[in-house]
Amino acid sequence: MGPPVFAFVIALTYLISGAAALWIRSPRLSRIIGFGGGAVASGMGLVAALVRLLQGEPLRIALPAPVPWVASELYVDGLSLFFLAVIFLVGFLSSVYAIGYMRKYDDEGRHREKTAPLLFNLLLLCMAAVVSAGDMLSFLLGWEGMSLTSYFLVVFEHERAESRRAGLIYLIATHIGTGGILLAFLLLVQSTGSFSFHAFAHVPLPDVGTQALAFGFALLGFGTKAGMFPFHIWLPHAHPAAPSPVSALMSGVMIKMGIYGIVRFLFYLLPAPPLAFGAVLAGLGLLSGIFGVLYAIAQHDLKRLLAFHSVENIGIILIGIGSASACEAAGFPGPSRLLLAGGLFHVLNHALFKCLLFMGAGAVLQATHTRNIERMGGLMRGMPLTGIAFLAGSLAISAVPPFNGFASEFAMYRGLWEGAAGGGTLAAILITAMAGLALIGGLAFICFVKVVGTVFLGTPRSAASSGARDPGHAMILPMAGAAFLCAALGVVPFLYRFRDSGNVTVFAALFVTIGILASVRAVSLRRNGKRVYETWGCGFSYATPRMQYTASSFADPILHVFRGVLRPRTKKEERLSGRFLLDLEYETHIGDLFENGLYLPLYRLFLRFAFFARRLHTGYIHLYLGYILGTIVLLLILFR
Amino acid sequence: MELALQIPAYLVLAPFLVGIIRKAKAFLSCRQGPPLRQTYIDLFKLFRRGIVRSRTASWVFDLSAPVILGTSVVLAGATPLFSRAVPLPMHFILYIYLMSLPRFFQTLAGLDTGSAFGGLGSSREATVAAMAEPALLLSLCGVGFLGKSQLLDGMLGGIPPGRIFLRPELILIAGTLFLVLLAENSRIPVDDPATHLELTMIHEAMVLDHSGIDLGMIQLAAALRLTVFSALITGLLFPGSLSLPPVLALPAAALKIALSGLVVGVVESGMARMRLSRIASFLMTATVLAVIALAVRFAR
Amino acid sequence: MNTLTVLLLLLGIHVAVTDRIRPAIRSLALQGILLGFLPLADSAGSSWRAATLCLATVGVKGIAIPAILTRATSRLGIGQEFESLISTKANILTTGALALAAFLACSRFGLSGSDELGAAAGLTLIFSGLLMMTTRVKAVSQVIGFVVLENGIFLFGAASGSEFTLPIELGIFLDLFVAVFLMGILMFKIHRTFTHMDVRKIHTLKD
Amino acid sequence: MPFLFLMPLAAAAVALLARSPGQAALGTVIGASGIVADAVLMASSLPLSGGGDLFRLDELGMYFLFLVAGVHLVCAVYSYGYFRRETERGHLGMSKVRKYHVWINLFVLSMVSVVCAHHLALQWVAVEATTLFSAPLIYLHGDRKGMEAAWKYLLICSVGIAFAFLGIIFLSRAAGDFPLTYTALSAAAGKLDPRFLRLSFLFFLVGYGTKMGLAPMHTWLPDAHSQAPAPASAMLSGVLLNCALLALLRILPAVPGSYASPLLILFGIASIAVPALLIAVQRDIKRLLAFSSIENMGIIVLGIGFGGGARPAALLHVLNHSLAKVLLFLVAGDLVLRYGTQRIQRIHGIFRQAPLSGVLLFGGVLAIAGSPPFGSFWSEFGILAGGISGGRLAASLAYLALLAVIFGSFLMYGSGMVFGDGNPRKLSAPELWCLLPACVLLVSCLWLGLHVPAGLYRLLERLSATVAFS
Repeated sequence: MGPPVFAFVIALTYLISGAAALWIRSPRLSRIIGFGGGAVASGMGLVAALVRLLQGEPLRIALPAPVPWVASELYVDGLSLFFLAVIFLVGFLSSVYAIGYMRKYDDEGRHREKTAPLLFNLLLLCMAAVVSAGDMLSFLLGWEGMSLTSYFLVVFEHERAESRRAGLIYLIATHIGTGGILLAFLLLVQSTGSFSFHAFAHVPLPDVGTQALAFGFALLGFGTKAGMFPFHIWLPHAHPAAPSPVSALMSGVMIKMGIYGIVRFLFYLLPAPPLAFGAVLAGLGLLSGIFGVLYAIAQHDLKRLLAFHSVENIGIILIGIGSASACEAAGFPGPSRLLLAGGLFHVLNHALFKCLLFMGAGAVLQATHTRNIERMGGLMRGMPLTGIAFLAGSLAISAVPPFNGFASEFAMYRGLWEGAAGGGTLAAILITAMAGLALIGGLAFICFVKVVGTVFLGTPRSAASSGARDPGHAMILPMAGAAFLCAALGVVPFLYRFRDSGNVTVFAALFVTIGILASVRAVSLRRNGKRVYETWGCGFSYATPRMQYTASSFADPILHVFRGVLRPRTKKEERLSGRFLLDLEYETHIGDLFENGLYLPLYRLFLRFAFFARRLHTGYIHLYLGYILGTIVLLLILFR
Repeated sequence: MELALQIPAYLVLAPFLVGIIRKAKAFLSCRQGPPLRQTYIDLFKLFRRGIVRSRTASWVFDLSAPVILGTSVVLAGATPLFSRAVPLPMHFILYIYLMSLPRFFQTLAGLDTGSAFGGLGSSREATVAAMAEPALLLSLCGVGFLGKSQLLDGMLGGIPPGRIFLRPELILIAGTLFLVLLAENSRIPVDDPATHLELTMIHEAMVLDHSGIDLGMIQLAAALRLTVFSALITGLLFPGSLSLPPVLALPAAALKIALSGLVVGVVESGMARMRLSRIASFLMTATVLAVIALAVRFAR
Repeated sequence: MNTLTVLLLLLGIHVAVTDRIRPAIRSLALQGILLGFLPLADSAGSSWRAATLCLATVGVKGIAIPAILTRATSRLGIGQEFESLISTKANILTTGALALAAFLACSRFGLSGSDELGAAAGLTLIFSGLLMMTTRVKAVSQVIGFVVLENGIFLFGAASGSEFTLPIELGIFLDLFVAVFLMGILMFKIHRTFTHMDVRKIHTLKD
Repeated sequence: MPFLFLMPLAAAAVALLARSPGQAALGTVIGASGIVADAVLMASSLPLSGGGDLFRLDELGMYFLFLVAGVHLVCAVYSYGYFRRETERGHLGMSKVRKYHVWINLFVLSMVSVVCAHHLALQWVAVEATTLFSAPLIYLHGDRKGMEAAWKYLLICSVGIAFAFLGIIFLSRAAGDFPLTYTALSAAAGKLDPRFLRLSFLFFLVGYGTKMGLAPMHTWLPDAHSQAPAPASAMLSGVLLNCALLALLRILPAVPGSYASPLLILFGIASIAVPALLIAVQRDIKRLLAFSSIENMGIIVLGIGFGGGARPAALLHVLNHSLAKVLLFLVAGDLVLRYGTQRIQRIHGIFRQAPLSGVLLFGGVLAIAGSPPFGSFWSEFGILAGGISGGRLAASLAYLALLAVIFGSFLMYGSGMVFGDGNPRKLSAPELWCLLPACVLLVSCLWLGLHVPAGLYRLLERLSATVAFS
């Protein structure tokens, strides 16, 4: 069976299982067949992509063209295969997870749940199409298909106004992004006269100005999809609104399509991008990382928080890619390769742990019926498996060794260091990137200590949290799988690719030492005894859950440090009776700087124009005739 | 032989360093102070005790002490103390990031008990650590450029011996590292290890609910980490001390550690505790120092 | 020929500046009849084509349309005043200015070809017709303005010497007639449903 | 060719005699099918001419004829279901239905004349006739709003068309001895007096632009389209505007591109910008659609103005816009009847209450907003590509930005109406004959989006060569 046939079979499996789910009467069976089919197809795709990845040479498959003026083809090279593997891996995990998770929509009897498998499978298929497209038009078709299907999934709970709003913001953002991509590609088309990516790569662009313009538009387009600062505003709206498996898929891989586009554009399509391109990209990555993680720290909504972390991780990936391009331009191919590898590896890693975290968040959400972490707590007791998996994901995303988040950042750091050793402008860029990466890492650490601490540790803050239990196998198994992969990918690469086997020795030493110490502790406790008692309350003996440290208080010191850029709005209301304080209300809110400072004012300005235009349509025929007269006169004056 | 001795040497020197600091501080405030052996006695006692454990705590709490101490031991294995070779050669990035593993468990353990103090300490600790991260990273990165190696032992060993005062970048980096040492090891002016008021605590607040062997492990780990930092800085300032003959090496190491203990003691006595909100500026200063050091390095 | 044109122009200006409807319609009718004789005066030879056109013009513009308008005004009891958005004096002045502009435009655009006077007169009529449509309040006066505009175009076309085959010319007349007829019907309907003819008050459809 | 004119006349006669909405609609449907069949039969033997210089049907005319006939057929089928529902509710009597069918057939007759006209003055006569025959459709309901809309429509379009006649006069001055047929004009390109040619083009643009709804002469359009009964609105938006466009296209071969192109681009951008603003703050669903027609005419004119590769795309957009817009008007008409309101805000939760209508409406919204997998994506894309490769970067950027704004607004309304909880009021049962035509249209939009037939594209390339600037 040749690759084209195999690709066809995979696509067909997605489509048929999705369509079948629409017609099956039993919701349970519909879920199993729809998502199960998706999982099978993803599994097949994953195996195929991995096998092919080891074999090497790129694959070209001609496609029937959607429009007659261009030939359409799939072009699957190493980069595509890597992204395909990521898509299929996360697709597999989240499909299995969805079988369990989507059960909660069964009881509603609204029949919308049956559309979910089809949309889900279509989304996966479209993403696969995006990364395998060999020409601009197939790319765009896949891209827009991906945007649309994911839009429908975001508004899946369309009865909620919040979901509709999120979907709208998402769709508009992604549409503007598509506009940017169109412009970028068309500028290349103008120079090369062809729609095929091959042609782009082989004909040099006329001048740096056009290149810069094309690159700027590409950044707008792909950056919007990726959630790059300052085009990230859709992301924290859309990801929380979607059902959790969809969030996992969107945060895990869909935003990576933007990364794919940038890599494809910068390293394959533009002939020799100047240093500045990479520097700009890395700079934007740095800003995404820092702002993403700061906003995440300020969040109490679990899924929104994770969404902001996607912004942060996209920033990290962009730092890697941008620095790689800068190194390439400055003539340091070695560090460039390391950085690119690190960035791409982080794509995979982020896909894994973000998928894991969203799945965990979904399980928590289902158990506690809230997304507000201030109402959770102590879930480790009732949901130990979810808790362990979530902890693994948190360690990974905080780049704590020996998990995979560290592995990719390690590669990036090495590349940055080796590139910076050469000195010059490049060193300034790379050292800034390094410092930023370190700061981002530290901030992400704060955030995940906060999340794990408030959600899983301590005492429950609500009744629902104290009664929470682990979900069924369909949801636990993919989480366990993802957690295992997070740990494995933190160790294996050092053995295989990066040749830093010293790291593995350290990990082994670490495990052995901790193991020894834990056993020492256990033996000692058996001898000396262990007493369980109340938490020490500074002499106060009736500690209540309300006295626990909250997530907001936890985040406060660091937010205070960054208050200059975050601009929190606080509201304080006191009610006094005489000199006694009866009641104190204190509220603080951190809004998105760009959402409130740029996009909303722009929108209001636009609305003012619109209302002005509306006033021109008064309904008076005299005025309307006057418009015609005025037009004629103006034209006669101007266009003789 | 030397390699096998390194970790035991660290374990021995760690309480010694804490004792030296206490002694120095006592001396400067005209007190007698506890004898040097007191720290050893305290630790020994703690290790022999059972524990009182909070009802709300989970396995994360139980695991925290071994993880914290274990990681510190591993870090000690990677930091040259008396020779260029170390039992565990480690990349400097891994070295820095490995420090976050015990911190993760320590802060989580602080939150795990459901106590307000634990959360308070964890929150502050995490904030300080995040702000210290760039400074630490940049300074080690600079050391790497000087020593032309990415491995910790390699970079320290690779620094060409010479007149230290002719190398401003080295001094700047050592200064940065010292500021980071103060911050990361809960010393004045960032934190006060001797405070008894919970509301002002950082590190101590997190470990309020640890007792017995757990507390012992954590205290040993803290002392170990301080020693590791001291070894790092002194190794940087006295590169020659790493290539001494074995007979001299151990006393020299003890001397180095004692010296840094004295300096820390003097600094702690001479400074007041900073307001929490100022810590960020303190650490940003450190970062800027590191950046200047790098700039100086590349300006050559 | 030139006298005819000047007469047409004066009649048009009369329609544009008068503030009473009946005399305006009468002038309109006269204008239509004179327009009908224009092709006869122009082509000199009495071809049957010119005769048909003359008949059609007189029939449509000189008789039918004024009849519709008269009928509308009398049957609907519209009253005599035009009721303009601008005062009569302003109206006169604007019309004068427009006439001047038309003559200027003709010389600027080099329309002096066959008959500069005719072209300029035609343009004046077009402008003043548009002016009537944009300033007059009553529906019927807007129709009158439209007819003046059409007459202007006709005059302009005749002066520029554009000729089409007969069926097309007849089609044009038919169109004009149907248009005015429809407007008349609509006027009746508007009067019946709104009980007034004030176009100013008809502006429910807006954004 | 005479058959083309006879069919609608016959259908109008049948409608006069009809006793029920069904009979009248049947007559119209048969008449429409007759035109389609005749067009298919004639397609192989183009160009056809008749009446001496007066009529000629070339490929371009045939393309538009197919549009007219196809949309007419779809609307005729729809009108059966639509008027059955209206009469059942007592909104309309049989006499009104009869009137509708008479006028709609005459309207089609006038449009057929526009596409078949060879002589430009005759074409002018036909375009003016379309105004006259469609005005009664607008005040079919006989209410105040309809009356007002019809009055504005009649006056504004008549004035506009009068300007187009001035254009013809100037053109005849410019042409001198050449006859005023479009074939003769394109043959004479370059030999015409440039001064008069420019004036003539200006007046044509304003004149037919008024009829096409180009801003700022578009003001009649939202009023008229929102007041006519749904199938008539669909015809107005879907084909009438195209007929005016055709009239404009016919003179392009005579006009130098250096003069015409900036003007067309200017009017194109203005006609996208004004609706972009008004669509964002629209309250009435049918006015919304009307403004979108203005916008799409702007897109087409812009594409024509860009020239080069944008021209076939613009011609393709004519087709795509017609399909999507007719679809939307038909669905919206049905929804307006069922929800009893034209206010967008009062319509919500369609998907829960009437899933098929919801899918149709959302599909139509996506199609009109230019989203894949619908056809208008390719045509709008082609226009953009043509603009950029033609070096018109600023206009292309403005075009793209405005399209994004319109897309956002449309999706806002679309998601607001389709999603959410349903109305408390129970909706009346779906009407097969209302939904079926819409389904056909949606499928064709989708088909054109997934696969633009090579034959069609070759045809459009040939056509665009015939309307290229001189």
